[in-house]
Amino acid sequence: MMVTTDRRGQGSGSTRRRIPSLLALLMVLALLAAACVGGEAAQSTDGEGDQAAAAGGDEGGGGGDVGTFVHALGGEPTTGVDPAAVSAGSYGDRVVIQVYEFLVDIAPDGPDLLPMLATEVPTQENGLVSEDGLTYTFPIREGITFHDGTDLTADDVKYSWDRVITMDLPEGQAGTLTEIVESTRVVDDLTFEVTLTEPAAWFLTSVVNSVPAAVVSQDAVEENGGVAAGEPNEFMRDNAVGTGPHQLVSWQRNEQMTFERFEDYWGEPAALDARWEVVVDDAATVLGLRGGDFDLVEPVPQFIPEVEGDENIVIDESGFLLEPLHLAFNLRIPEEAMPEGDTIPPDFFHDARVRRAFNYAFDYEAFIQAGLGGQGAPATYLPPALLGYDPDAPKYEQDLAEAERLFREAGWWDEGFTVSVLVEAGNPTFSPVGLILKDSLEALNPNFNVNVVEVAEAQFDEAHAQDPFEYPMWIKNGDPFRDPHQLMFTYFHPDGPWGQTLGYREGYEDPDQIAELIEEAGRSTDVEERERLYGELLRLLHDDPMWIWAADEANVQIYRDEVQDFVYNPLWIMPRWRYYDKG
Amino acid sequence: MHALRVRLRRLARLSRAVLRNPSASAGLVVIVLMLLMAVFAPLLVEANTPDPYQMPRDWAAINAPPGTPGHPLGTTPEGGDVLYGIVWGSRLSVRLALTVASITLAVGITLGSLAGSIGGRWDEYIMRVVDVFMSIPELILALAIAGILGPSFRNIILALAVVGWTQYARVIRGEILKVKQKEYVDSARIIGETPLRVYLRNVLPNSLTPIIVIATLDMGKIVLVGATLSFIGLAETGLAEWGNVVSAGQQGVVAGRWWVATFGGAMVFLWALAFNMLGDGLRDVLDPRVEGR
Amino acid sequence: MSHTGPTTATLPVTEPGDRTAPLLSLRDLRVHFRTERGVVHAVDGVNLDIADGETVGLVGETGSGKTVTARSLIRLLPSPPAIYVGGQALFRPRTACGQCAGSGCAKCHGAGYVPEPCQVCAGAGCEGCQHTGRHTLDMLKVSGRVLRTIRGNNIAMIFQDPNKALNPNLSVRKQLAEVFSEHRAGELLRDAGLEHEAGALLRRSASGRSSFLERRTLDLGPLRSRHRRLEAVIDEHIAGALADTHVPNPKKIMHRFPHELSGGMKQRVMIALALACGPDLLIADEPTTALDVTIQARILDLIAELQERRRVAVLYISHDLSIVRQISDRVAVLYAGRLAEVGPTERLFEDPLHPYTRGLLAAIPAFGQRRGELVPIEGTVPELVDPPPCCRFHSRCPHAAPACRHVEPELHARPSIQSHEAACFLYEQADALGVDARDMPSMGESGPPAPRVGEPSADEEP
Amino acid sequence: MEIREYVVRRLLKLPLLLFLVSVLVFGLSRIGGSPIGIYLEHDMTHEQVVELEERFGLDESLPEQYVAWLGGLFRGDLGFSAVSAAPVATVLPEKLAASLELSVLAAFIAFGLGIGLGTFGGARRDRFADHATRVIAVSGASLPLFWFALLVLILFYLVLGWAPLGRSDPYLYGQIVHPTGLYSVDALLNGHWPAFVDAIRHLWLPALVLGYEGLATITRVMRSSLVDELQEDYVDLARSKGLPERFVIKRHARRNALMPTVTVMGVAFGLLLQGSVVVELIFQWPGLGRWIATAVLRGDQATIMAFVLVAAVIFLLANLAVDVAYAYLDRRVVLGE
Repeated sequence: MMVTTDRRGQGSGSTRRRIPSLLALLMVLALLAAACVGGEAAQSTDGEGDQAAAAGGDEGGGGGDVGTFVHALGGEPTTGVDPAAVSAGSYGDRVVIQVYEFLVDIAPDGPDLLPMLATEVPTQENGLVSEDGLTYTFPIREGITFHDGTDLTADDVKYSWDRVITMDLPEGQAGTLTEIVESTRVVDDLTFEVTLTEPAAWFLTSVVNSVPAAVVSQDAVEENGGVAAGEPNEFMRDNAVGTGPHQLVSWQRNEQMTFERFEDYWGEPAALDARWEVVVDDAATVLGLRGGDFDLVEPVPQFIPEVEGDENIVIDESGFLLEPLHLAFNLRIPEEAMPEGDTIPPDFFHDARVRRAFNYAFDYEAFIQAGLGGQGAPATYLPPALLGYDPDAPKYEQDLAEAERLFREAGWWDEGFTVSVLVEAGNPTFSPVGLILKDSLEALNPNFNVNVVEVAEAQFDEAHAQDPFEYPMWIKNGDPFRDPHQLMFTYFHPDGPWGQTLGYREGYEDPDQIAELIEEAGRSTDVEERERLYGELLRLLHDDPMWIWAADEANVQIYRDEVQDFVYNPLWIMPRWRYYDKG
Repeated sequence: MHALRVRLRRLARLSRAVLRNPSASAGLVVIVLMLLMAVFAPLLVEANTPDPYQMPRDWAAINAPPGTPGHPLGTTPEGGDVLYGIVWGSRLSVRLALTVASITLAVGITLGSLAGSIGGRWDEYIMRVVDVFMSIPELILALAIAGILGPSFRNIILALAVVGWTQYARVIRGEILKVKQKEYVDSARIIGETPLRVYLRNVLPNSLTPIIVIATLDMGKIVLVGATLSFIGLAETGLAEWGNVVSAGQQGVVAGRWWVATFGGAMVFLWALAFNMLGDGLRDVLDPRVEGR
Repeated sequence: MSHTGPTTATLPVTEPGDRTAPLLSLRDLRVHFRTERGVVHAVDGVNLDIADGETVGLVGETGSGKTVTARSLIRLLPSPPAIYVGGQALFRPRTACGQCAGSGCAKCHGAGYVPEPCQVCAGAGCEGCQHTGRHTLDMLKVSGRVLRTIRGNNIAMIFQDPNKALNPNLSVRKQLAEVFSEHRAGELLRDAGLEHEAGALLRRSASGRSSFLERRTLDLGPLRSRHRRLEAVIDEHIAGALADTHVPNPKKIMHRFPHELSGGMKQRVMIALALACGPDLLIADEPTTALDVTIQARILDLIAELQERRRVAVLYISHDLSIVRQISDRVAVLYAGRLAEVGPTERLFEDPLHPYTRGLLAAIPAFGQRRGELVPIEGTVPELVDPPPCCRFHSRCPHAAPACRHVEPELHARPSIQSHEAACFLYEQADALGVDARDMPSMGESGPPAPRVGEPSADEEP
Repeated sequence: MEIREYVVRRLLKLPLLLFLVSVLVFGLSRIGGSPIGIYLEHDMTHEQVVELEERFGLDESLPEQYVAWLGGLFRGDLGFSAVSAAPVATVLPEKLAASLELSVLAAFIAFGLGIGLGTFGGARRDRFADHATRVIAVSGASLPLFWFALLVLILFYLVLGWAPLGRSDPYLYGQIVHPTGLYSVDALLNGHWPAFVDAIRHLWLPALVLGYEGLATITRVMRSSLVDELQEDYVDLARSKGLPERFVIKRHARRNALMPTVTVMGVAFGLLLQGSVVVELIFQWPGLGRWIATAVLRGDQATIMAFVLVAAVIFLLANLAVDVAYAYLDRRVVLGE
């Protein structure tokens, strides 16, 4: 019926003809208004969701019970749980890492790698990485079974990778593989080999351990729709057949997903079953945590004061987010599109002294207090969790005298300037950055004016996507890269994506040196070597800054004290239940 | 000339009546105080530079409670001085109310008059538009407009202006249709005055009574709705505007920091209350028939 | 000034146990209104008697206090602002005749009603009943409960404008049913043969007390049939009442809503409503003014007829002398809250005493009278805010004398006819009032002969 | 009979109005930034952007875009809500249910209590009770809802701790199945007592706050019109019948005084609709209002459009209901224009 009305709706342009169908729509909406369809409408999307609802309904909740680890999150995998289909940063990622596994794993502490489905982490020392750093060989662990009971072989691995590459879904992250993988090969039942297009030190961390590289059961997929280019797989969207310590048993849309311990897990099996509670409401989250219904909740900074002092709740602020919280300088401001009122020349930020002066003027302490509620630390040019992070690397802190000196040197002190910075409105973290910069500079010298241009996220993203970018500065946080190379290349390489858009070449005192270092660090497979190179870069980027890296934002984890041996590595996409137990 | 004198005398009589009405005069007093505060804001609290409509931020004293030296009414999470926001907020409220009211009045009266006096097809069209606007609750429409235009005080003013004119159009039209019936207009016609003169001399003046009342009540409502919008977060951060002050204090309330929200909102309440009382008083004086509503 | 004097003066002397005492006697009734301009003396010392079955016309200009007088009888005035300052409104209800049980016989002169004996002295006469032997109630003092049993039952009222007075949103049936339920619940149950088997629900419903839910349960539950019977009986009563007022096929009309009826029909409905419980006194407050002339006549006839048949006393309020003349036995002329003149209709019209009455009569066009001869009364009704003691008419009176400006004249019987009284110094003795004879007004050639001085009047104070 | 005609005529007027509303809404979405703004990323290639624009039909002419959008509506496709990262059509029902639960109770408070208070005050004109009700009435018109809500929150949540935030205790919420989406109702259907108690505990305060504005309006009108009605002759007639005062008021005065009140119920309903935005925001109620607030802040046009449409539909239907109710109440009403 809908379809027919719809045809009529589109077919004829005439108003009169459209009205009846419009009425139909109204009736539909009116019915919604009666709200008697609440439940179904939300669940009708998936076949067994309904049974799940029935099942999950009665034994659902069970908050108090010791056998289950209850994790409250603000949403659910809207794009499904298929490693080939989930989009970056979506909740799908978070399910994948619990139920699927990868060839290599990231250790709970620090960035070093552990073998997972592979028995060894390939390095040049153990000869699993070819001299030219292009070929990686993975010896597959024996006797691993999928949730559907079939055994894991190299074929499954190849199948999984190829599957993602063939399907190449726009919403998915196939790019992660395609951009670097030349070819995949099954050497024998228990040996899998990958050839790269170019040497990449970050391959293991950022590709092999990335969501699209998760290993799925070939048989399961073949039995349920197989692989078709550009076609999402219905079955895989709603079900997960991996080798992980937990398996997805029921999914009640908008309410909860329940996971059971996988008995035949090859390694040490998980201590607890797990339940994913969808709680959109911050207050409800806090209440649930207090009431002991949740063991772990997503960090909601503005509620930290609410749970502070509650003896049953542990607030872990040790970790830091991977997203770099930055105020970026634009070195390629299109002259014609200079924001009204701005008096700066387009090449304003070409002068490193100006950028440094800005960095010295900014009040970092104020930001950490006002913007992050104290949950943060002064930043270097790498997030603490990443390889190459050096706590002793130079950090900026407010130094007005130095700022003044630099501004005088650069010749702006007497003349003064007006410059605007684009920021997302109403964002409790971003807008303070702008305001603090404004206040710091304007307090420093009355001739300095900073316009904080606040726009809604949509408008921000729109402006942000323009090339060239039409504002001298903006405030945002970057993507959570798990290997320093991607971060360095994307954000600071003079010819990287940002380098090009923002014209870093005109800004760096020695762009080639920086380019050289970043590429070398990206190529090298020797960890020490890379750390050294990145240390070098940290110094260079500090002295020749392209950002004000406002602060490293603490990654706060809030959990009940029943939770034992809680560990969390920000390089994982989210806490992994396999590690936790409850008393 | 004589007509004018009559008008003036009538005006004088009315104003006396208004002053005699307790609620009206009470409202008037508050309004006058508010206006004084707006006018003399710089004397009360020193203007912030460069932008006087931004609360001066004291990053060293964020979320300071009332009574903190230098911040008698405390500060916002950005360290913005609440007292400043309240005093200078009165200016923005006056600006908001006046701008929106004048725009809506102009548009409303024009369209309403057109619809009423020309009638026929145009009447039909205009009233349809009015219906459409009236079929969406005011705040929601304003919210949507402001939201789509993006967060800024200017857009709030714009949104309210777009939303608010319909009631005037309606009233004017109704009044005109009513007045049209009255025979003295006909007689005027018979004397051979042009419709325009008739309109200007007879129709418009007679339609003004309800308009005045509504406009007064509106002055209060505009600020109320405007404040609500900026409370929801559609004004620039740190803007010295009452609703925005409350908005800044909202998160704090849950964490026990009651003051920011409380002081900001009290001003909005006072403002709206004052105009409502004045409006009701006016209504009772101008046409006692319509009580309530 | 003294209130007691005139009171006894106007009281027809009644020996103990006299059952012919008037149905209603107003004793120096004073009703004032508190306004921001001051206290308005709307009714200021009215004395008036109404006997059983008698029709008294109460005439006067607008604002003379007619309506206030009438409404104060059943305390319908909103208070505040109204204040019942003083005086009494003594009402002596009747009961159904023991002989004929209401059907009318010789004993009760066919009225079907006899005076209800005093509950204290059983007719012997006591203080309580002011030695009338009749059950006596002061309507200004009785409790709300008693008041309600009187209202609509013993004293009913017809309002000026049926369009306003009937509730536009209730069917005629509902509005009539209320009266019966309120006063005749028992009767209804009896007629429905339910007086014994009726449970609380039915009783409440019979007396119009049942709530929405109760009604539903009655409609559905096991009591359904009985309830139907009850309803049927109520319909009967209503139909009867309507039929009495000549409403064509009442069974249909009763389900109509007021706006579906013509003005005349509405007024008939209202009359039916008023007479539903066979009241002893019917207050008709200008019942015809809102109707157009053709219908007026019919309504008047109707009232007259019913009055004849039911032997109900009527207090007929109007500013229209001609109507009053044709309908009432006695006429009382009210001016500015005080009675100017009281007397038998014909006498009063033939030979009006009070200058005001004369003015009134001169002001109405009579047949065969040419326009030129119509004499309007000069001036207007005086302000009633805190009036000084004086004849309220003096400002407009052709005969006004100094005394009129300082002393209030009391009602005084015309020597010749006891029952014809006027409040005017023209007919009083100077010394009786203690004013200088020269201050007394004197008749010009026009007007009646001056009273013979020195002749003792029967109603002089002892 | 006539009333049915009237309803039908009104219903026929509805579609045209809604068509115009849809045009308005669509127009709105095109005055602001690009509808795809929220999906753009800084590192998107030009091709990707173009591809997005095509997917959203931005390359077509406005009328075509409108038709396409309208067609989508009939298919039940209200667009993709960026703020909840899901199709609007899937999110809408639950949000709607949450808001409905809240506003229905609020409506009961506003209308029921309002009529009660108005009658109470009007019947005791110029006595203390009357002045009290008038205070409520006047304050309601001027009280900034967002402020009032916060004050109430401070009192009941911070000081007294009587009222929890949010809509439910998630554990209890998880205990029951949700056929209707109305938590309290579902709790009853499940026969799950604790859940029901929990639902009410969360419900009462926001509902009260949300209802207050409407309550004030209704009270005010009810009072004044009852005062007017009590001046009417038919009230005196009723009294002259010997009816007890409470019946005079219940059966005669109040019923007629209801009519003007009913006419403002439409307005009051509008107040509920728009009030829900603020109240849900402050009491963290996961309903439409909170949804739209976030959507507006992030410039999520699909959500905004959907919400405005839904609001309009509800509001129009409510007003229709009100008019019909009026027609039923007032016997004299000459139905039609």
